[in-house]
Amino acid sequence: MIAGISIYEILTVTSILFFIGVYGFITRKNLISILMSIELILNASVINFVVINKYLYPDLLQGVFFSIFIIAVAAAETALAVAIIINLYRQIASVEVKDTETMKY
Amino acid sequence: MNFTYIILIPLIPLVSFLLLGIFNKKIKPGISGYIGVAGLSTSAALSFYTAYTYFFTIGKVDGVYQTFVEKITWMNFTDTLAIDMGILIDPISVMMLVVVSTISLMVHIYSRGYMKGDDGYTRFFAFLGLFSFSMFGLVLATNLFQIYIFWELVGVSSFLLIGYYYTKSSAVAAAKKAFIVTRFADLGFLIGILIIGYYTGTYDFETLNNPEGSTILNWASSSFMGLSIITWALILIFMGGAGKSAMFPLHIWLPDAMEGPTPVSALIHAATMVVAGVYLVARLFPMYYFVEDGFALNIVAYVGAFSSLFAAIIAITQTDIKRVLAFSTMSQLGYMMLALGVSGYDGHEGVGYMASMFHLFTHAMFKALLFLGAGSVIHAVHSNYLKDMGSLRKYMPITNITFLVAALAISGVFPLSGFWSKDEILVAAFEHNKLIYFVGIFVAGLTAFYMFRLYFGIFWGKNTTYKHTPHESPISMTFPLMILAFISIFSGFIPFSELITPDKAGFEAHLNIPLAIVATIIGLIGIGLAYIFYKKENDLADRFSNAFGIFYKWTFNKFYFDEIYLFVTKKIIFNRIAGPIARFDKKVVDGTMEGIGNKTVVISKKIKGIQSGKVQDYALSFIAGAVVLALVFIYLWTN
Amino acid sequence: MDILSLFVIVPVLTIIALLFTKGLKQARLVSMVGSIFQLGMAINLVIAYFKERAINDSIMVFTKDFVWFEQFNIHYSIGVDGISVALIVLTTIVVLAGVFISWKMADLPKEFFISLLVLSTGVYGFFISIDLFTMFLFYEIAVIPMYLLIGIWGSGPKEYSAMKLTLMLMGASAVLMVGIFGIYFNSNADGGALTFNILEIAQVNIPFEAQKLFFPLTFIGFAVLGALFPFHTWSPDGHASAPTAVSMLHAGVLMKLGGYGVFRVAMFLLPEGTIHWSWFFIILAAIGVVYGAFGAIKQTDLKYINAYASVSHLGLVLFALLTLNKIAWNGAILQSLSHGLLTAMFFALIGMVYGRTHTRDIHKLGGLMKIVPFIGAIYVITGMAYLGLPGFSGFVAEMNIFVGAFQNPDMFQRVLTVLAVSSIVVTAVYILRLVGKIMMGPLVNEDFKNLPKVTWYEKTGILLLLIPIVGMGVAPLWLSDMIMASLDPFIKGVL
Amino acid sequence: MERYIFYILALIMIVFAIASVTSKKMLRSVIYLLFVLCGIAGIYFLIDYNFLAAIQLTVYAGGIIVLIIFSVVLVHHIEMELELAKKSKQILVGLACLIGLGVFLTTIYSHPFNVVENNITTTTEDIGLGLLSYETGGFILPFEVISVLLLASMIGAIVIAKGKKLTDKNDSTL
Repeated sequence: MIAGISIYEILTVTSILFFIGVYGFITRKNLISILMSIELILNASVINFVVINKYLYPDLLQGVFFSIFIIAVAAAETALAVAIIINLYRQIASVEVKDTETMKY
Repeated sequence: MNFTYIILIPLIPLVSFLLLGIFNKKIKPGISGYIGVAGLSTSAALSFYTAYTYFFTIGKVDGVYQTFVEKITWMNFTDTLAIDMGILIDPISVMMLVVVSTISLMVHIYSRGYMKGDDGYTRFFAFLGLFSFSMFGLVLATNLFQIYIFWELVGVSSFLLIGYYYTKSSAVAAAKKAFIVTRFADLGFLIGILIIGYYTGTYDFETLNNPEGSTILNWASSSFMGLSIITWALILIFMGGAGKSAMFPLHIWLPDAMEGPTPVSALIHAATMVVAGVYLVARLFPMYYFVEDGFALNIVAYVGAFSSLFAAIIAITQTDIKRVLAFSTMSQLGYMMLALGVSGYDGHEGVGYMASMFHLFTHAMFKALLFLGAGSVIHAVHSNYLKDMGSLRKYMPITNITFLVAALAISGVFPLSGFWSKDEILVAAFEHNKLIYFVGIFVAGLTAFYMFRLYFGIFWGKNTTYKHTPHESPISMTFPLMILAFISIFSGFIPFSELITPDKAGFEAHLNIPLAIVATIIGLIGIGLAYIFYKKENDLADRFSNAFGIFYKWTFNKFYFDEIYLFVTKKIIFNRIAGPIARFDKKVVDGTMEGIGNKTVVISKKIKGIQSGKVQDYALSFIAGAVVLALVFIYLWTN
Repeated sequence: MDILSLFVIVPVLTIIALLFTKGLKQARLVSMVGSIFQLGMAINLVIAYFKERAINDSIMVFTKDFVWFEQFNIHYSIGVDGISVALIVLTTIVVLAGVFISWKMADLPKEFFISLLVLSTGVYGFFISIDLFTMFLFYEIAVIPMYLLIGIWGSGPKEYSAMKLTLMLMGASAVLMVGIFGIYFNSNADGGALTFNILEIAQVNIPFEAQKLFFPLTFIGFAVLGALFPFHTWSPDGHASAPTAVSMLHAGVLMKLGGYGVFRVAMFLLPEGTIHWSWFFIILAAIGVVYGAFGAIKQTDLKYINAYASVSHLGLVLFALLTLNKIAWNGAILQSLSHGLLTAMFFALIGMVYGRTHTRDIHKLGGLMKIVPFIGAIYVITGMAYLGLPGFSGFVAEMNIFVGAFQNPDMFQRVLTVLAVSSIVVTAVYILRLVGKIMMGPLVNEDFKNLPKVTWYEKTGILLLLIPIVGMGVAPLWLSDMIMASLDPFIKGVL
Repeated sequence: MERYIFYILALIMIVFAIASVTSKKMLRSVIYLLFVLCGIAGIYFLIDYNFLAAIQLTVYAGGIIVLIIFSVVLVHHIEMELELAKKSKQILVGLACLIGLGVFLTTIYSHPFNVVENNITTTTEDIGLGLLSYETGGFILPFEVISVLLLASMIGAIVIAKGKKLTDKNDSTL
């Protein structure tokens, strides 16, 4: 509990963060930037888990567990994504989205 | 009396055709000639025997000649309407059998000499067989459909024979023209048959021609545009006949048909096939006469008279001897039509009909003779044109004499056959229609003139120097000439009025002395003029043609009818109808279908664009969609 | 095994046998044996049919029925009458002739013959089926191999043509399917169960509204295959690109499915709809007759000429069917047979000319009669038969059509009849133009002097087609009567 | 006091998040993201989830960001400016996001959260026990699954990143 801060304010902040992430995900043209936007989205939702756990069901810890899992998955995902990006870079010397369209259609 | 054996008359030439056609290359030319001649001799013998039996052994029963019909059903339409195949024996069909078999036999014999050495020799005899078969079938037909069937078959034989020299473009074009023009005429014939079949319920000549039958009595039961529908049918059928018989304005194919070998011209385009139209009208004569008081018959008379005059005028100016003869044929056919047109039905009234058939007979003989004679000349000088001929009497005595006989016969000089038949026609015309009589008598003069122009041009006139000295043709060619000359001289004495009349009863014919004298004088004037102009080489003729100037030019160009037809077919049908249809098909009909296809492709490309494969685009649509759905479900769709 | 199912089984067995063959020689031998066997069966069928007909006067004879899809009451239900027997005989003849004409098929012979036989299987199945669904199934089996046959073995813009043909026919199938389902879902109008069986549906009084709605769909669905104007454009391109045997089979047999389907399904099952709509479709058919003939005049490609001629002649079939008259119907069936043989013959000849001269442009051909007299003579004969010369099949068919069409005193129909009759002149024009140009006249190309002679298998193929053409033309009575007798059931509904 | 800290953190997070997704410089963008992640850790501290905050700092700020920075320096020229989307697209997306945000917020604010006032401190031990508990509500199974997933992704990352033998052409770029 944060003294003087209601759950609404926190959720507002996380919503804003979430949409900033979405905005970035759609507008960015670079694979790494997109990855970063995804991190933003993930984090916004992690906060939600935690905050709802804390404010509404303080006796339980599910929210916390979930956030831990999400962080773990995010780490794994990032590792993989970075691997892919590097490999891609080796293949085509670029990590721009527009250069990776050969598999389209 | 059993006439079943008559079926052999057409079948023998058919067998010869199949034999020669299928084993074309395997048969030696000499043998194929013999096969053809042997077949036709048998047919001819049978024909003569039939004629003898029919006219003299059986003769008249109760004062009229009987009609014998034997037929089998060939195809059923309904229980009552069917196409039969069979033979019909009555005076005109028997007479036609004699004409066709005689001429055909003569031409067969003649061709053995004329076609010698040609590499299509066997094919030629095969086609002659096919033609003889079809012509016999036509003559013996028992009903309208059968006659139509054989009508088409003679048409195709004519096509094949005109196009016999198929490597020559002009021959191919002429064959095509002949077929298409007659085909167009047959369209009328066919529609006429359809009308008759529907309104009378039968195609049988016997039923149709019965003067007390329902067809003739009930002709007024239905009408179309002010005329009885049966009259329309008869007019349309006459259209078919006019096409085959080269009546104006469907005559244009006949002069071109002279591209065929000369024996073919003699057989098909002078003596037999072209009279099919006359025969058809004669065959349906009671209908023509009784339905609507002979309205259709009047049309026949006027068309015949006009064609006769028209062709005679053109014939004067032509320089190709075969074309002169072709126009002469057309003119004489018009004569026969005219005679039919002015004929009555009962007793002596039927003189026109009788004269027409009489003239058909005599004309077949002397016109075939003229053609064969012309063939003999062409064979000798290797040219069709008058300018390459002259003084041939010294080289070709037999041809000269026989040609002269034929020319005298066609000019109506006493006592040759043409005199008798032509005289009867003029009598009939004089009794029924004075206008037509004057046309007839004028044409008679013209005929004598152009015929002797031809005769003098070929056998007298200028002394032409020939590269190869012409010589008389071999016996195989001169023999038929002599036979035909003999018939041309004496066939006038056959008592046709006893044998062939519309009511089949016969009547006593008398020579109408004043009319005969007038006709003879006119004929002699024509011959005299020709003698002055063409006997010796002089420039009278040229001066005259220059004097007539434009008229001469028009006549020489056959009044530009070929050009008119060419204009209609080439410019109008090909370019104005067929061309636009082809374009319409490509652009509009096909274009529509194609357009549908192309539009589908374009739209699918557009749709494919949405499916860009970019995750970000999908995300955008996903977000946008989710937002819209959320808006809808949360705010708009609240109960 | 019953006599009809064999017509489906034997081609399938032949196909299976073909799978084990190697090379052209074995493939064509197997196909030939199979096709000859089919011809034998067809002859046997005719004899058996006459025997059976003498003691059995039901609409269809040799009927058999197996349920193969119970929920929708779909049966494998077969039976024949005079019409289908005649068309089956036609099919066997054309297939056999097609095999002979493809004797030297060099590319992928095995696959080619397999496709050809699949096609014929579909055609046989179509003709013997009396269950709408099974019929439709066989129809599709017959249409699909066309795509492969044209697309793979064709010439010219073959992919385009194959695509166009298949798409248009598939489009028609879609329309047809709606029509068939429309009939199916109205087949219980009298309170019975839903059924696809034609004979059972014929007994049902389908409501007039439904007939009015579904007749055009069913009619167009079939008539597109019968080259109804303005849905004919697939046919010239398709024929032009198809290999010879395929053109033969397609124009000779497959296009007959259209007329047959119109007659057997659309008109038989929806008689009131037929009467209601006939005025409209008869105009289209009559236009097609004249239009096709004029269209043919201007073409320069031999195959295009023939394709447009087919539009004209098949227009005549549809025209005759829609005149609603027994004689004309008889004529329509005869015309189907006659056109099948004649057009197959034409395509075979065109194939032979093309195989020798490597061109189909009539301006580049001329005077071939001198070089290859056999082709020339047969070409003239076929041309004459095509323009309705007596003594050949075309005349018999056309006369039946014209006489029949003339039986209706209605002025409107008279005018259309005269229009249709006038096509015989136009036909004469383009046929003679064709014959005169390519066969007669002077030789245009010196290279043609050494064209190869006609081989025995080509002659066999041609004679196979020629004999029935002449046979039909000379003695049409038995065939005409056989068909006529089968028309009676149809009279009741429409007349 | 905590309230102000929260506001400051929120401001930092939002501002740097925006900066992170709009910056044209790659590396800066990553650093901005780092600030955001740190801010999130701060929030965890504020609501007394110290362990979580620690994880956030170590794994995210310490691990993932470093990973990203590595990849950036590996594949990216520092000086290069990033390409941005078209203006129209930016506006469109921004608009969509704003509307979405509006929807979110109205939903959130119209929902009566049943907040339980508390001051419970969660110890690391509680978390450890919860994660490894076999009892009802225990998370041992997901825990194991996650461990396997991590292993798999590690192997995968190695396999992918290792790639084929480098060609001459690519040598110059490395």
